[in-house]
Amino acid sequence: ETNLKFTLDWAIEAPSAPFFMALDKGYYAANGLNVTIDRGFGSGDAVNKIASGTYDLGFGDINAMMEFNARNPGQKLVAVYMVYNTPPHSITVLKSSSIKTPKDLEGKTIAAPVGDASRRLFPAFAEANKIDASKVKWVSVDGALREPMLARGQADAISGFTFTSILNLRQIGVKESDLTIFPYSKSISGLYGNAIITRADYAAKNPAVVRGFLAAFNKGLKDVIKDPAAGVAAVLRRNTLANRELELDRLKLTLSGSVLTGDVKNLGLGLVRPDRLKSSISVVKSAFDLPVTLAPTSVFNATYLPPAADRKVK
Amino acid sequence: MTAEAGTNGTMTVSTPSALGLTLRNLLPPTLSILAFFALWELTCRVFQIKPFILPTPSASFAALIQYAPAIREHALQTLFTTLAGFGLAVLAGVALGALVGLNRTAYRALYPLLIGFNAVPKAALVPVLVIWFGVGTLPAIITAFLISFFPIVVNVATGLATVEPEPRDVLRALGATPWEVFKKVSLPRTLPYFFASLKVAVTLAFVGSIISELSASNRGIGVMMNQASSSFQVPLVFGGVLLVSFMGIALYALFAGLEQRLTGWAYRGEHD
Amino acid sequence: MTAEAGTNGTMTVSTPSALGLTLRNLLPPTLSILAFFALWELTCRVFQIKPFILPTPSASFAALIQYAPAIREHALQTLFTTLAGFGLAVLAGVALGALVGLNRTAYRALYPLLIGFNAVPKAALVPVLVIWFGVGTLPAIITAFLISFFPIVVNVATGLATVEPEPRDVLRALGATPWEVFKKVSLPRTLPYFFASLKVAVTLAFVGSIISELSASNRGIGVMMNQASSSFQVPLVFGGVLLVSFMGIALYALFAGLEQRLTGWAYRGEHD
Amino acid sequence: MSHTGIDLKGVTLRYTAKGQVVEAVRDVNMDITPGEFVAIVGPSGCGKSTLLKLISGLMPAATGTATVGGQAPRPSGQVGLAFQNPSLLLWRTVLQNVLLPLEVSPKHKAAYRRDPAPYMERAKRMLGAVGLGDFMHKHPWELSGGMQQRANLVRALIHQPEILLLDEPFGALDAFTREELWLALQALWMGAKPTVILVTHDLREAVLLADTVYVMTPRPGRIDVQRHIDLPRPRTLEDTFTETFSDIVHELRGHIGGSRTRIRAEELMEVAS
Amino acid sequence: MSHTGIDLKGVTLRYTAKGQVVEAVRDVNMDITPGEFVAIVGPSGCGKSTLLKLISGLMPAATGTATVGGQAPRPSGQVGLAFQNPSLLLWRTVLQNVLLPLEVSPKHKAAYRRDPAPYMERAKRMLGAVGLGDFMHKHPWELSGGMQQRANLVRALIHQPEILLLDEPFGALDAFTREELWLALQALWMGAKPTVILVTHDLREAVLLADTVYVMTPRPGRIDVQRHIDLPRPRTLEDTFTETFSDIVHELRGHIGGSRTRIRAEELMEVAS
Ligand SMILES: Nc1ncnc2c1ncn2[C@@H]1O[C@H](COP(=O)(O)OP(=O)(O)OP(=O)(O)O)[C@@H](O)[C@H]1O
Ligand SMILES: Nc1ncnc2c1ncn2[C@@H]1O[C@H](COP(=O)(O)OP(=O)(O)OP(=O)(O)O)[C@@H](O)[C@H]1O
Ligand SMILES: Cc1ncc(C[n+]2csc(CCO)c2C)c(N)n1
Ligand SMILES: [Mg+2]
Ligand SMILES: [Mg+2]
Repeated sequence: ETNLKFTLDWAIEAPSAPFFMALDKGYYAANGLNVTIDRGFGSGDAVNKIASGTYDLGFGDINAMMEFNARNPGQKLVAVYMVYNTPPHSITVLKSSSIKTPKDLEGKTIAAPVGDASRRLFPAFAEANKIDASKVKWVSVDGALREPMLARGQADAISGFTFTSILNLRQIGVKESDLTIFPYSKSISGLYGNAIITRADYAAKNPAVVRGFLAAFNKGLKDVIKDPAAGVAAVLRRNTLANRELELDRLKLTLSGSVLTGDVKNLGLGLVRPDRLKSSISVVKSAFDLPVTLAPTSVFNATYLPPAADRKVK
Repeated sequence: MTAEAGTNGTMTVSTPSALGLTLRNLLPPTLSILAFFALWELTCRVFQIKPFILPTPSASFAALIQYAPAIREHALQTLFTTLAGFGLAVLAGVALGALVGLNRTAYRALYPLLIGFNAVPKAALVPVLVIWFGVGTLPAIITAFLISFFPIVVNVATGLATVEPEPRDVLRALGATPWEVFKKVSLPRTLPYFFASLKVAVTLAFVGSIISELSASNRGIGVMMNQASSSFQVPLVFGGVLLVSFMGIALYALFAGLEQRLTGWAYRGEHD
Repeated sequence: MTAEAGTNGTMTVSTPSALGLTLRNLLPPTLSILAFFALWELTCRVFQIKPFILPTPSASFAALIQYAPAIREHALQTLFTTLAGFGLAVLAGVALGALVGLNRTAYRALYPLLIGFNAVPKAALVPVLVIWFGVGTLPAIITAFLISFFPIVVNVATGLATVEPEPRDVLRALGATPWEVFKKVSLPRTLPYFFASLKVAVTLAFVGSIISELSASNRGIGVMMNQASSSFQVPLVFGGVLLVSFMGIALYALFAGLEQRLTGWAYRGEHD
Repeated sequence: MSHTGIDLKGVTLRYTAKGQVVEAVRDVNMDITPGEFVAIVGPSGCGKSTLLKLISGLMPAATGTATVGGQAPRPSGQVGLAFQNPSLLLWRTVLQNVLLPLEVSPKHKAAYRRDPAPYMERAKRMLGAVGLGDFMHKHPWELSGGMQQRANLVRALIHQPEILLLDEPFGALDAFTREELWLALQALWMGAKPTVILVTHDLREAVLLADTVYVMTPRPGRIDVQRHIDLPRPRTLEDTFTETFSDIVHELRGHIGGSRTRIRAEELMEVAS
Repeated sequence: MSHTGIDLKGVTLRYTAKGQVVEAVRDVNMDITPGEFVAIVGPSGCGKSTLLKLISGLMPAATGTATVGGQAPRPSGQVGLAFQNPSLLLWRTVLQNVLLPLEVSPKHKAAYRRDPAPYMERAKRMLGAVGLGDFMHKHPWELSGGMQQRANLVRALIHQPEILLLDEPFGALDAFTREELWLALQALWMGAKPTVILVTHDLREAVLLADTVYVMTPRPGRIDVQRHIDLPRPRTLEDTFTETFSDIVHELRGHIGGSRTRIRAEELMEVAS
């Protein structure tokens, strides 16, 4: 039995249900793996911990991973399973505000953690929507402060994952119908979201481990798609403080908005489209002002995926 | 003279009732703590502060009680890492404090380094600790240790360096070893300041455990507060805050008794 | 006797060269700091530690120099909030310490509250402060203040409560007011411990500023470290760490001089 | 010049510590007229220092009444107090210690703050007069025991107090210095006429200087004898060798000898050797 | 019993503080044979206490050589030292203070740790003998000045040291207690024959007790006179009233009087009144 340490991108909430589903159902164990799963503190942090060897595999924003690779030549991380086929990055504002289109963000204040993936990718969003990014003012706050600041009018907008913003705002009493959301996926073509990430050399040395993990995860994900309530139950076993209905809504939103997209229905779960990946790479390069252009093969390696038949969804 | 005392009664013993003494010790803190909570509760109610901004203490206690079983485990974990880190801090703090306090060159060489080290937010070091020691109990213990040893060093060093030479000379003249001089003069003379530093250090040890748990653990009050905060259960976050406070106060009460017994002599000039 | 001294020379003044004195004061810390960096650099190189795990000090300095203009602004912001918070902490700490140190009932009533308050990680309070005071300078100052005043309270209180009654009686017998007794006996007697607490407090004030900046601010070393960390520029993160350390050491050096002048008498028993 | 008499009626003084009460002084009566020079003698531990604490306002009477200048004793700048143990402040130089009464005594502090120079001058001359001219800028721990005692004495005198309370002020000094200071103190007293209470173990000192000598019994101290000394002033060292003088000393000696705690010399010797 | 002589040859002692050097003792020669009882007298500040620091190993000689029992002086359990200032430890009761030498002196600590009871008994009896039986469990600050001095004396004797260094051990005691302690000390010395150095300002005390009296000059202290006292032992209080005795005292007085710092009484008086 092989020990495998896995880090999530963020807190133990509904979007991480497939990982726990696979654990509870014994799918990892069936593939000879003894998996431990820890919460994460943002994609950037997860990427760092995987690169440093603290974790073998993890879940995180593929764009953050690309940035890491570009800035640390020789430290190759690679995505092996695309989970959020449609990126959940977004800007959220209150309907009651004067912001009706992305262009209206000029002169306004957006609150977000410094490392928030959506904030870091904002230059790409700005370019796609002809926003003068220099006219947007950012307020750096940590995760727990973001939604309260919007609700209290201390910020005009927030950046973040759609399913995080909507549901966090609901918890502090702001209805979804009072929100306007600008998803990045609407205006930026080719962008991807969170993937399962590992070190290239780890995968090369342990192909069977990575393959086994992905197969188990794939089964877990399909179970969750079939029975989201069971997925939420698996999460709630670890996070006793989470709210069942809210997490169920969060999970459904994640699945419908980011996982079960058109591409997935055509290609199956986990896989990326080479042309989208290529444009993704160039979007990231200009957004982060990266020094090098990454080769698509160094960003995503499809060889560890389960067979296409297993990845098929309706 | 022995006979004298018995016969003409120049010495009498008056023991104040144990109950009276305990009341006098316990009444002021009880009142002040109750007053504090009353004020907090009132502020929240009068200004109708929303719970996600500042919950009432009653709501916080209610949240604590509601999740009591889950919380017990977290609390024990935090208590354990805190005590472990604090224990190490006391050992290392006394040793380093003795070195710095008894040797002026060591003082000059080490103080700037220690100051520099302590100006660094320990939260910035947690990621490094996690890379080296993995997620879990160890980084929390180390963080608690790192954050709490410096106040002990400073006070032990200051205490030792300011011991008057006269009582030390008494011991030295008697052929006492340096260790005996340390034990019988420097140490008792330094105790009031050592205990003062413990009060600071124990609170910092809690802070250390919790900041480490906030970013690198699966158990502990920090984890619970994190979970509660990311699901916007702010009353529970403050419940965690209260829980940590009470554990801090309990530990303080524990060594306040010891302090009174060992350092009472130093407080002879105190007003009542 | 005055004549005597002049004629038979029982008193001679030997001023050690100012240069020699400065060297003796500055050599040990310089050497120890250099040794520390050398060890760090060596460890990184020998074990080939990857820069995103632990960068070398040379890479960290290089990063600092590279971004110097941008960093200056951040550093000044942090220095300002730290000093402001620290200044408030000194005022409040001395006042509260005097209250608690001079009055036993105040001690009993307030100590548990203070202990409880200080066991709470200030990071947990920053969100509340931000919501009340907005993002920016004010929460950082308040956090620096909140985190650093307690060590001052504890040491001032301990110092005052352990002042011997004899010198105080000398003043009282002369008709001195309580304030004069405080100023002329209690205060000087307490100074060594006051300075000890300043060393702890100033480092904590930096920590306070930075944790507040980390969680909500647009300027300051905390923000810079956050930005650097999320763009994977780990050497710059450590550059920030070094910068904070140096600011801490510089502040320490500033009041170390004052300390030596005001509390020298207390260190007469110190070995060299 | 002084109008400050001291009147004690049935005064009892007690210490309480750790729930134990020690009665130091019991039922003491003293009527000291303004400008009187009083000496108190008595065995070690009989409560002499404690009595001075009462008069200087540092300690309340447990029973009885005490008045100083017609009022209840309270700390005031009118008293010059030389503690038995020279309680010099460690953080001040000898000169700064000696200036202390001028900084705080209500009578002087305003003037001192306005123009410290003449006071400074006085302090320096007085320190010079007792042989501490070279040590003004030293700290107390750099002084020998006797030098500390001299500084302590100067501190008690510097502000020209109306009442002088001196607790064994010459105990650590050699015989010559002591005798010279006796005469200096007598001269000072004859000039300014403060009310003086001198606690001493030296009966020659007591008889040479005092108008009245009080002899106390062992703890709890009571007044055993009150002896007026009506030798003419100024008294000289030669006077101490006269028969009248010796007789008084012997008489007082007899009173103390009768009531005092006895050292069990044989026992001490036997155990210690 | 004691084989510990003390030999000082051309000893100079200096204090350095804040870059200033004070010469306390200059070119002192003393040859004290084992079991000799020596008294040192001299004006205040002449370096008597400093000499004791040298001999007890607390302070090095700046020049010259000092030997104690043939070796360079070093702190050892063989010395019983009563400091001029009763340096009792504040955090210990009187009894615990007195037991201190037994806890640390190399000769006793093993035995004491094995079985403290008999030592405890000795300490209690000695405290009782000097009238502190009721105060054993009090802390030092609850004692009067003279009581502290007695405790200090007991602490110097408790471990039966071969060398006794006593710095004005009776200064704060009344005449009777003092005289009884003189006799007790003489008896003790005649029994156990320690080498004793007694620093005192009381010439009667010096002559009554010592085999040799050394008179020192003012700072920097030198040995002015070395006077052997060959009165027969045991000496009694009555002896002090004999003519021979008085003559010796007067002779010594003359030596001190000649060399000492003079108090400028007129000046003190004039300034202080
Ligand atoms: N601070 C104190 N606390 C408790 N008891 C005390 C205190 N000071 C003095 N005493 C007790 O009071 C009694 C009288 O003490 P006091 O100092 O007045 O004696 P004294 O006559 O001055 O003796 P001496 O000649 O030895 O100085 C003693 O029994 C002493 O133990
Ligand atoms: N710790 C010290 N630092 C500096 N100088 C000192 C120190 N102790 C003593 N001296 C100086 O050394 C000289 C001798 O002091 P010492 O205490 O030996 O005198 P002494 O003969 O014992 O006087 P006394 O009879 O007054 O006790 C004095 O001039 C004193 O100022
Ligand atoms: C589900 C989810 N929600 C929010 C964030 C963003 N986020 C909140 S705090 C933080 C930075 C911590 O260093 C980041 C990136 C995420 N990554 N995943
Ligand atoms: Mg007394
Ligand atoms: Mg002396």
